Amino acid sequence: MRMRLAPLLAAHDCSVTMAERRSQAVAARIEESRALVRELRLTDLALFTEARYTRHLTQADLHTAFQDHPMAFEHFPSGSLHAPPRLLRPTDADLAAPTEVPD
Amino acid sequence: MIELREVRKAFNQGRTNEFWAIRGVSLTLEDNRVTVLKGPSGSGKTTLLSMIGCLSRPTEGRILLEGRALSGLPERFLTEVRRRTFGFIFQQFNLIKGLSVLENVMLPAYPIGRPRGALETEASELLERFALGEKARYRVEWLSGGEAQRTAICRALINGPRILVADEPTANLDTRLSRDFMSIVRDLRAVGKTVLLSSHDPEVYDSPFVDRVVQMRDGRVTDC
Amino acid sequence: MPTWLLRQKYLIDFTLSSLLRRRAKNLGLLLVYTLIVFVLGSVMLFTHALRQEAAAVLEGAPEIVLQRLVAGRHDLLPASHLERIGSVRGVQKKEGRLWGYFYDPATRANYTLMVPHDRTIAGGEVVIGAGIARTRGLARGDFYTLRGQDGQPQTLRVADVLGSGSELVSSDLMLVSEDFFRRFFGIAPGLYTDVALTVRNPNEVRKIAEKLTLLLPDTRPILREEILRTYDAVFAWREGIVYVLLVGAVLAFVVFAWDKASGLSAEERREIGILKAIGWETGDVIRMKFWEGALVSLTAFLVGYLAAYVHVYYSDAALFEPVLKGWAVLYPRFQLLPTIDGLQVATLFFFTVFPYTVATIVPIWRAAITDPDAVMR
Amino acid sequence: MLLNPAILALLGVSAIVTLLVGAATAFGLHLLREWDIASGSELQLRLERRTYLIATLVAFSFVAELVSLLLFVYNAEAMHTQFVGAMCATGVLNVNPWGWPTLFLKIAVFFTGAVWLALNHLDNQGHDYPLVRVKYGLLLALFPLVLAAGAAQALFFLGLRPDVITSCCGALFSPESAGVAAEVAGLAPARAALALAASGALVLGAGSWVLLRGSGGGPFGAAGLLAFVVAIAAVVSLVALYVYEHPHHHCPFCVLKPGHDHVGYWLYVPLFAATALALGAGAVAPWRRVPSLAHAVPGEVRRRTRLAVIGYALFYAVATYAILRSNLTMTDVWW
Repeated sequence: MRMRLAPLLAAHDCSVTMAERRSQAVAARIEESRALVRELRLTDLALFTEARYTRHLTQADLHTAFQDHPMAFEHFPSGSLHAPPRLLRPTDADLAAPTEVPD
Repeated sequence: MIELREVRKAFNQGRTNEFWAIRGVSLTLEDNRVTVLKGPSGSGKTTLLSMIGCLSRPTEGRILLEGRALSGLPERFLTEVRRRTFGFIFQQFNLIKGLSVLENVMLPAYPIGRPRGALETEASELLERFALGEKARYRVEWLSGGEAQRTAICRALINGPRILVADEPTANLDTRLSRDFMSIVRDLRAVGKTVLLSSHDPEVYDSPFVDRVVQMRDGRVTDC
Repeated sequence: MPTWLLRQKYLIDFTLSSLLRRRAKNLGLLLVYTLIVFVLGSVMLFTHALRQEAAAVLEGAPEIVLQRLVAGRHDLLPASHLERIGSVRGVQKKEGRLWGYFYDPATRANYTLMVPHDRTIAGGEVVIGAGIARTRGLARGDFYTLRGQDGQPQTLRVADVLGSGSELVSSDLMLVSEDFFRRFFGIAPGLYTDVALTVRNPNEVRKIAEKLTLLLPDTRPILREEILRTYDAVFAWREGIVYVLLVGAVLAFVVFAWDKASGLSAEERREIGILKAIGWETGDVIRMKFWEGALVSLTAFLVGYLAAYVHVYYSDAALFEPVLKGWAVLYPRFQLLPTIDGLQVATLFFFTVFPYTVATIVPIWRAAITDPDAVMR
Repeated sequence: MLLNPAILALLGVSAIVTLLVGAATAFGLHLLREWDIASGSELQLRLERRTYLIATLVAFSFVAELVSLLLFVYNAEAMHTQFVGAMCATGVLNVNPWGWPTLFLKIAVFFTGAVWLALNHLDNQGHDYPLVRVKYGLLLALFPLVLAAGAAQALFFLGLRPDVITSCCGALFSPESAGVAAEVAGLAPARAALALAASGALVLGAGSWVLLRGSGGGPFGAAGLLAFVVAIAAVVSLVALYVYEHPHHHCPFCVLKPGHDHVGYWLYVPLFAATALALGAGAVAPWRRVPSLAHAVPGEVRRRTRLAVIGYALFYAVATYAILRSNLTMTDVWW
C-alpha cells in the first residue's frame, strides 16, 4: 500500500518544500507591503477597487448618499460579497440605543 | 464427531410464506469418514449442510461439535468455529475473479492475521500438491473447471480444517473430472479429514470411497 | 508485527486490489470527491491566506485614524483639531493625512490619490501603483493627464512605479505632492482628510481613543486592532457564506456516495457472500469496507487539497479572480503566503470526509450482514 | 453568531453525531425489548446483526467527537483576535457562559464513549453477550450527554458576537469589561504540585497493583479519573506557569501552540489516552465473575492497564521535564 501511495506523499512533500522556498519570497514581499503601509499610513487592501466604499472598507461611510451607502441597492458585484455593517442588519438594535459617544 | 438432535429450520418465520426446510433431523456423523447427503433438489441437503458447517443456525434443535453445542452461538462465534474447523467447496467454486490463484487460496486466512511469508509458503505447497504450482500467479478466470475446483479445494484446506464440506461438488464437472474429485476425497480421508458431501450424482454416492450415504427427502432423513 | 496489525494489513491489501479491480466504478466517485475537496479547499486556503496577509500587512497601519464627521458624513478636518490632539497624553505622533478618490473616466477605475508623508514628490510628478501602470500602460518618465475639480487638465510625469510586491495594498495608488493635491481637489490649506495617530504604549490605545472622542466630539476614532479584527471577521464570514452555499454541493455528493455505497453490483454482493462463507466475520467485512472508504477519502483529500494548493498559491486563485474582481479594473496581482493550518485542514476534513463516511455507514453495514450461506443458495 | 466554516463544521458534526447516537439508542432500546440469546429465530438473528451497526455508529461518533474536541479548541484559539480582551482560547471560552460547559461536556462524551467501547469490546468476547443490557443501558446515558454537549455548543456559538467595527462609528463599541477574562484561575502552585505528586503516586501504584496481582481494576479506574482531574488542575495552576515562564499565565490551551515545542500534545495526548484506558479497565474489571467473560476479563484489564500506566508515566515525565527545563523560578512566589 505504501508503494502505491508513495507518489501522492512525495507530491505532498514536494509541495511542502516548494512552499518553504516560496514562503521566503512571499515573506520578503509582505515585508515590502508592510513597509509601504507604514510609510503611507494605509488602512485597507486594494482587493476591491471598483467602488469607493469597498476600496477603503474601514473608512466607509454610513451616511453618504446612494453609492457609498453599504445598504444601497447592490450595483457592484463585490457588494454582494461584503456583509453590510452589523449596525445596519435588522437584528441589531444598537443604532437606536443611546450611546455615550456620538457617531 | 458431529451430533444433530431434532434440528429444524424455518425460513420467513412468522410470515405467510413461512417454510420449514428441515423438519426434525437427528443424525450422528463420525470422524474421518466420507458421508454423502443424497436426495432430490429441495430435499434440504444444502440447508442441512450449511447448518452443520456453521454457515447458519437452526431455528430449533441442537447441533453439537465434539460435544460442544454450536446452535446457540451468535454469528461472531460461529464464524470463529467455522474458520478453524470447516473447509468449504461450493458447487460454483465461488472463486473471486480478478485475484490470482494464490490470493484466492489465502483469502480465508486473512482475518486470522498470520505472518505473510508463512502463509504464502503454505498456500504454495498446497497448490503444488494439487498440481497447480505453475498457475499460482494466474488469474482465476483463466482456469479450467477442474483447475478451478482444485483451487477451491486448496482454499478450503488453507486454515487446516478437520472437516471438509462440499455442496454438489461434481455438478459442474464431467465424468472424468468427477472421478478425479472422488480420488482427491479418498486422499483427504487418508490424511484424516472428515468429508461431508451433498449430491445427487451417482458418480459420488456410488463411489467406492464413500463410507455412508444419508438419504433425504422433504427436510427429513429417510434412510441412513 | 502484532496480529491485529497484520490483519488490518491483509484487509487493506484486499480492499486496494478490489478497488483497482473496479477502477471505472470508483473513478467517478473519486473524481467528484476530489472536486469537492478541491473547491472547498480552494475557498479555505484562499480566504485563510488573505486573512493572514491582511493581518501581516496591516500591522503597519496607524494605531488610530481620526475622522471628522459633519451631519454624520465624513468631512475634512481642520488643523486646529490637530493642535488640540497634541494635548492628549500618550500620543507620540499626529499627522494630517491627505487622500481621496479620483474616478478616471478613461479607464473607468477609481484611483486613490494620496499625499505621502515620508517621501517628497515634486510638483509635477506622480508615483503610481502597479495596477494603474498596467491598465494605463504607463512607465517611469511617461506623462499622464487628469482633469481636476476646476475642469483644467493637469499633466503629471510618472516619477516612479510602486513595487509590484506590494500590489495588494498599492495597486490603485497615486502619490502626489501636497500642492498638487490641494489644487487638484480644491482643498484649502489647513484642511486634512483625516488624522493618523501613533501611540507610544499599545495598551493605552483604547484609553486615548476614548479621550479623543470627549475632546473632539465631532470625530470618530478607528483603531488598528479593530481594523484587523474586522478584516479577520469579514474574511471568515465570507468563507462561511461560500461554505453555506456549497453545502448543497456537499449534500449532493453525500447522496451520490450513499447511492454508490448502497448500490452494490451483484458481483460485489457475491464477493462479500463468498468472503463470509469462507470464514470472514461481519466485523471483518465492515473493517474491510472501512479501509476502502479510508483509502478513497485519503486519496481524494490529498489530491484535492494539493490541487487547491496549486490553484491558490501557484495560479493565484485564477478561478476566483472573476468573482473577486467584479468590475474592478485595477485588480491587483498578488501571490499569497502559503500556509497549512491545522484548524483549516480539520474543518475541511469535517466538510468532506465526515459526510462521506456518515453516508456510507449504513450501506456498508447492510452489505456486511449478507448471509454467509447466501452463496450456497 | 459567527458564520465561520469551523463553527459550521462543529455545529454540523454535533447535529449528526446526536442523530447517529440517537438512532443507536433507539435501536438499542428495541434490542433490549426483544433480545433472547437462547432463541434461534430470525428476529434474534436480525437483532444480533444490528449490534454491529450500533457498535459502528458509536465508534464512529466517538472518533468524530474526539476530532471535534480538538477542532473546538483550535477554533477558540483562532477566534481570539475577534474579541476585545481575549488573549487566547481561554478568553474566547469566557465570552459567554456556555464556553466552558461545552468543553467539559465534550470531554465527558469522550470518556463515556471510551467506556462504552471498552464494554462493547469485552462483551463481544462472551459467547452469550452477557453485557447486552449494561451496554445499551449505558447508551441511554451517553445520548443525553451528546445532546447536552451539542446544545451547549450551539448556545455558545449563537451567543458569540465579535467586536468588529460597527459600520461607521469607530471605537468604544465594546468595552473591555464585557466579561472576557483572558485567564482562568489556578490553585496555589505549591498545593497543585503536592496534589499532582499524590495523585500520580496513587494512580501509578494502583496500576502496578493491577499488573502484579491481576486484580483491582475498578479502583484503578477511579484513581485514573481522579488523576485526570488533578492533572488538568495542575496543568492550569502549575505546569502552564513553567511552560510560559510567566507566573500568572494559566491558560491550558496555549501550551498547544507551536511556540512551546508542542509540549501540550505531549501532555494531553498521553493523559487523555491513559484516562480513557484506565476508565475502560475500571469498567471491564467487575465482570470477571460472569462465566463467559471469565477468561477474557483479566487479559483485557491487564492490557488496558499496561497502556494506561505507560500513558500516565509519560504525562508525569513530560510535566516534570517541562518544570525542570523552565527558566522560571518561583522561589519568591511560593516556597
